[in-house]
Amino acid sequence: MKAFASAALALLLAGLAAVLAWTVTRPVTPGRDVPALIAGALDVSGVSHPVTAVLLNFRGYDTLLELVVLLIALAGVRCLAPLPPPRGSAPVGGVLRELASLLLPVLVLVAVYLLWAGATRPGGAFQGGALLAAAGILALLAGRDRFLWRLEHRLWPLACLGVAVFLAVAAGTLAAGGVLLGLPSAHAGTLILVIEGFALLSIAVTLVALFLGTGELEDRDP
Amino acid sequence: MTLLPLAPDVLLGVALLFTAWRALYTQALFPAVVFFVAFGMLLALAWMRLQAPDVALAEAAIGAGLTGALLMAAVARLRGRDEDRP
Amino acid sequence: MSDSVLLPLLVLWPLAGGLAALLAPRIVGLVLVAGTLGNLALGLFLAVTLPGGDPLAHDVGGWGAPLGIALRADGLSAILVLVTAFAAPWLALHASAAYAEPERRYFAGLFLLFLAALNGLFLAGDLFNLYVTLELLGLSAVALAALGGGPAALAASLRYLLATLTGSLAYLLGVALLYRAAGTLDLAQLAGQGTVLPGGAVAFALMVAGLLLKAAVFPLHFWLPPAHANATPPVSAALSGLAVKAPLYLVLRLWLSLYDGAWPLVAELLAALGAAGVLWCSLQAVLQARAKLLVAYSTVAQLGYLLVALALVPAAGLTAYGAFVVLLVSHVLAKAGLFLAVGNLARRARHDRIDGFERVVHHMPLSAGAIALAGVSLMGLPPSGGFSGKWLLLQAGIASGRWWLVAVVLLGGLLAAVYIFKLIEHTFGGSDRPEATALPRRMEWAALALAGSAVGLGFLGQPLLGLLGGVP
Amino acid sequence: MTGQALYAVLGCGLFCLGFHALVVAAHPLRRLLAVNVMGSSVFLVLVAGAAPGDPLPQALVITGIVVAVAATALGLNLLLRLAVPAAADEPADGEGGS
Repeated sequence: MKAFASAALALLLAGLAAVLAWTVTRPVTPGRDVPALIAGALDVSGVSHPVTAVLLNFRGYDTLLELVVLLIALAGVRCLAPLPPPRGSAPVGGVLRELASLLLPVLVLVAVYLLWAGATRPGGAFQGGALLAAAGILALLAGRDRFLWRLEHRLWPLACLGVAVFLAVAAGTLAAGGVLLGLPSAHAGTLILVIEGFALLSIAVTLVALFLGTGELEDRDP
Repeated sequence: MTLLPLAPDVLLGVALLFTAWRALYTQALFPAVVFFVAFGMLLALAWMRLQAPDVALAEAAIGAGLTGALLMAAVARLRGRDEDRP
Repeated sequence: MSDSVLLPLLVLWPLAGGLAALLAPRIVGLVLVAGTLGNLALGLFLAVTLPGGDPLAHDVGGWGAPLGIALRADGLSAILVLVTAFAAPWLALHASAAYAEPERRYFAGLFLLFLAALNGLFLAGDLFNLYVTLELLGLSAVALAALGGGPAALAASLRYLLATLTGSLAYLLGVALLYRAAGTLDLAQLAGQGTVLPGGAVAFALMVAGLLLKAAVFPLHFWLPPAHANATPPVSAALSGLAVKAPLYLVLRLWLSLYDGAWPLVAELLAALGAAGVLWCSLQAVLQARAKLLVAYSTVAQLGYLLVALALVPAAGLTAYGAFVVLLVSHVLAKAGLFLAVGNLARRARHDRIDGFERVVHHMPLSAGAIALAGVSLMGLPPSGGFSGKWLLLQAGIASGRWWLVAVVLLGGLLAAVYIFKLIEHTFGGSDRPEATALPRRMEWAALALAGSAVGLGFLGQPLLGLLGGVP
Repeated sequence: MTGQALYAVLGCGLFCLGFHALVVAAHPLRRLLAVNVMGSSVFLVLVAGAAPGDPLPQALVITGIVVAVAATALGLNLLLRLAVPAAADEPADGEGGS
């Protein structure tokens, strides 16, 4: 019976895969040239890199909600496992400590570079934020307690900052022009950089805290 | 559509399928997570092939990197416990 | 400033509230009051603004489709926003007494973000934006379900998380196929296109399957009873009352606007699933020994009626559409009230075994009354909203020649009567038990207000249908 | 078949593979891996299915990747709290929560 069920499941999924594969290889005529439309609107979007223009301007509303998803995950994790007061983290070998000290500034620099690059070429707040988070995790592993303590005591202000600034811009545009996130093209570039800068910080802090939510449990290991 | 030379893509596709299969069906959890991270890194390569460098960066940093770190930390904590019981 | 500003405000306001609750735990009570009452004011404003004119639309960013995202509101969205906004303050009132710190802070933050997700979903006019709001809704619901619970709640939340993520991904795969074929994600630009586009049918199957899983429609309901029954009462009420309605709303929206209610087979299939769900899960509810599980199974059964009503819309038009809406609104109110009331009983008794609720009516008359009132609506007795909804549903069934529906509605009502009387028999009857802890009265009033509104809705059917307007 | 179509087809296969693992796997961590593979496969279909170099689906996928990591973090925390009773130090509450 069990063998029959698993064979039936495998057959069913193979059939599904075939139908899907057939669907994604069918010729289509969308009738709308989205890349061209994006290229056409790029001049007034405030940035010259199309993906950043979509993420922060054309579909900035999605990005605002996505930052909120991160906050929800953080709240969900924190209401399960509150961080204990910082103690001496697990000591890591001297080599890693040295390596971390070397890598830390490099990672921070690359993160900031990615943020700045996002306006004109591949990069942006999310990738930069992830790198900054990696730097933060490295600092933790290398036993930088002061860093952990600072993070813990300012966690919610830091984690919410990105959404708060984004919300403020959203409310501002709504009040000024009656259009949610209708960024005036003259200031769009600056506004996007401001939004991204704060988002980068909050993303990094949130990701580190999400990591700690699981990693912190290790400290309680007998 | 641009015609890409197919050979590297076929190779990458096979590697992606293999790593995904190992990540999902290896008995022990730790190697499964390692295969998953490898899957993410290969996927970043696939994004490059698809002319999506932004996604490649995000995949490498978040999809493979951070998710991998989260998974590793979790597996380290789970170690020594019954593999098949939550 | 145009009326369409209301639409973004309905998302921004609860969003800001959620942020404030997380940032300033000291004023969490104030934030909950301001957040939910402000949301109610905006919802009421939307309802009174809408009927005179056309549906409202707001072009986010001013780009227009397919570059930008549109927010839209018609009668259906307005009603859903309004009933959510009406239920929320009562849930917040109950929660203000139900939780201590630090749970209260996290409840307030997550609950307000949950409201923002619901409003965002009901107002979204873009397929991918709908995906983001679905994820916001799903993750906030999972986090809420785990809040302050024991291992059973955590295990149920984890299952809930996996189910909701899988559902979202199936939906997103469907969206990917539609974008590939049409080059747009905008619902208005895609209107009526689903049946024409290559791959449209496959996309439909994926999106609907994913959403039915998220809505816990029979037989994809496996994750719902443990998640809803093990959560804390205000959360159970929010999840059972509000969260599962959103994906069903989306099924209706996509099917009617993108696919013109196409393919008779789809209607037959949805109606059959709905009918089977009503019968099977009502029976399961009857068999439960734990009150919260009983109420959770009742939710899956009641979702079955919604699915039947939804399935009949192409055939029976406005009658079925009205039945869907009246049944949905009355279930939101009745189920939220019932979960709060049963939660009160369980909190006082320190367990939720039904046979342990003897003579509760003497100590908690308001909660017992709430159970009775919610029961009236769930059984479909006049003059409740549940009765109006089932009456419309029967008319729709007969108009479209589905006489079997009469049997399903009668049998479902009968089974509902059995499980409701099972609850009532123990709360109103039996021998007296020693006094236990007293409960803050506002927890009881919140339950009674919601359950009472479900009955009162029976008198408001006409204005509700007036606000609904025509079938989209 | 073009290279892009190859990745779209690969996405379809990975989706079904991930779904299979999700159904048959016993350990919740494996199920989280399965959901992540399914997510990546949907992203592949989004980008590889659309016009070459279309920035719009690329932006959508970046959004999706962030959502996925948030969900994974939440899932792992739930899982650890269940698997590591010593860490789940609050006692099971009697309030219907057992």
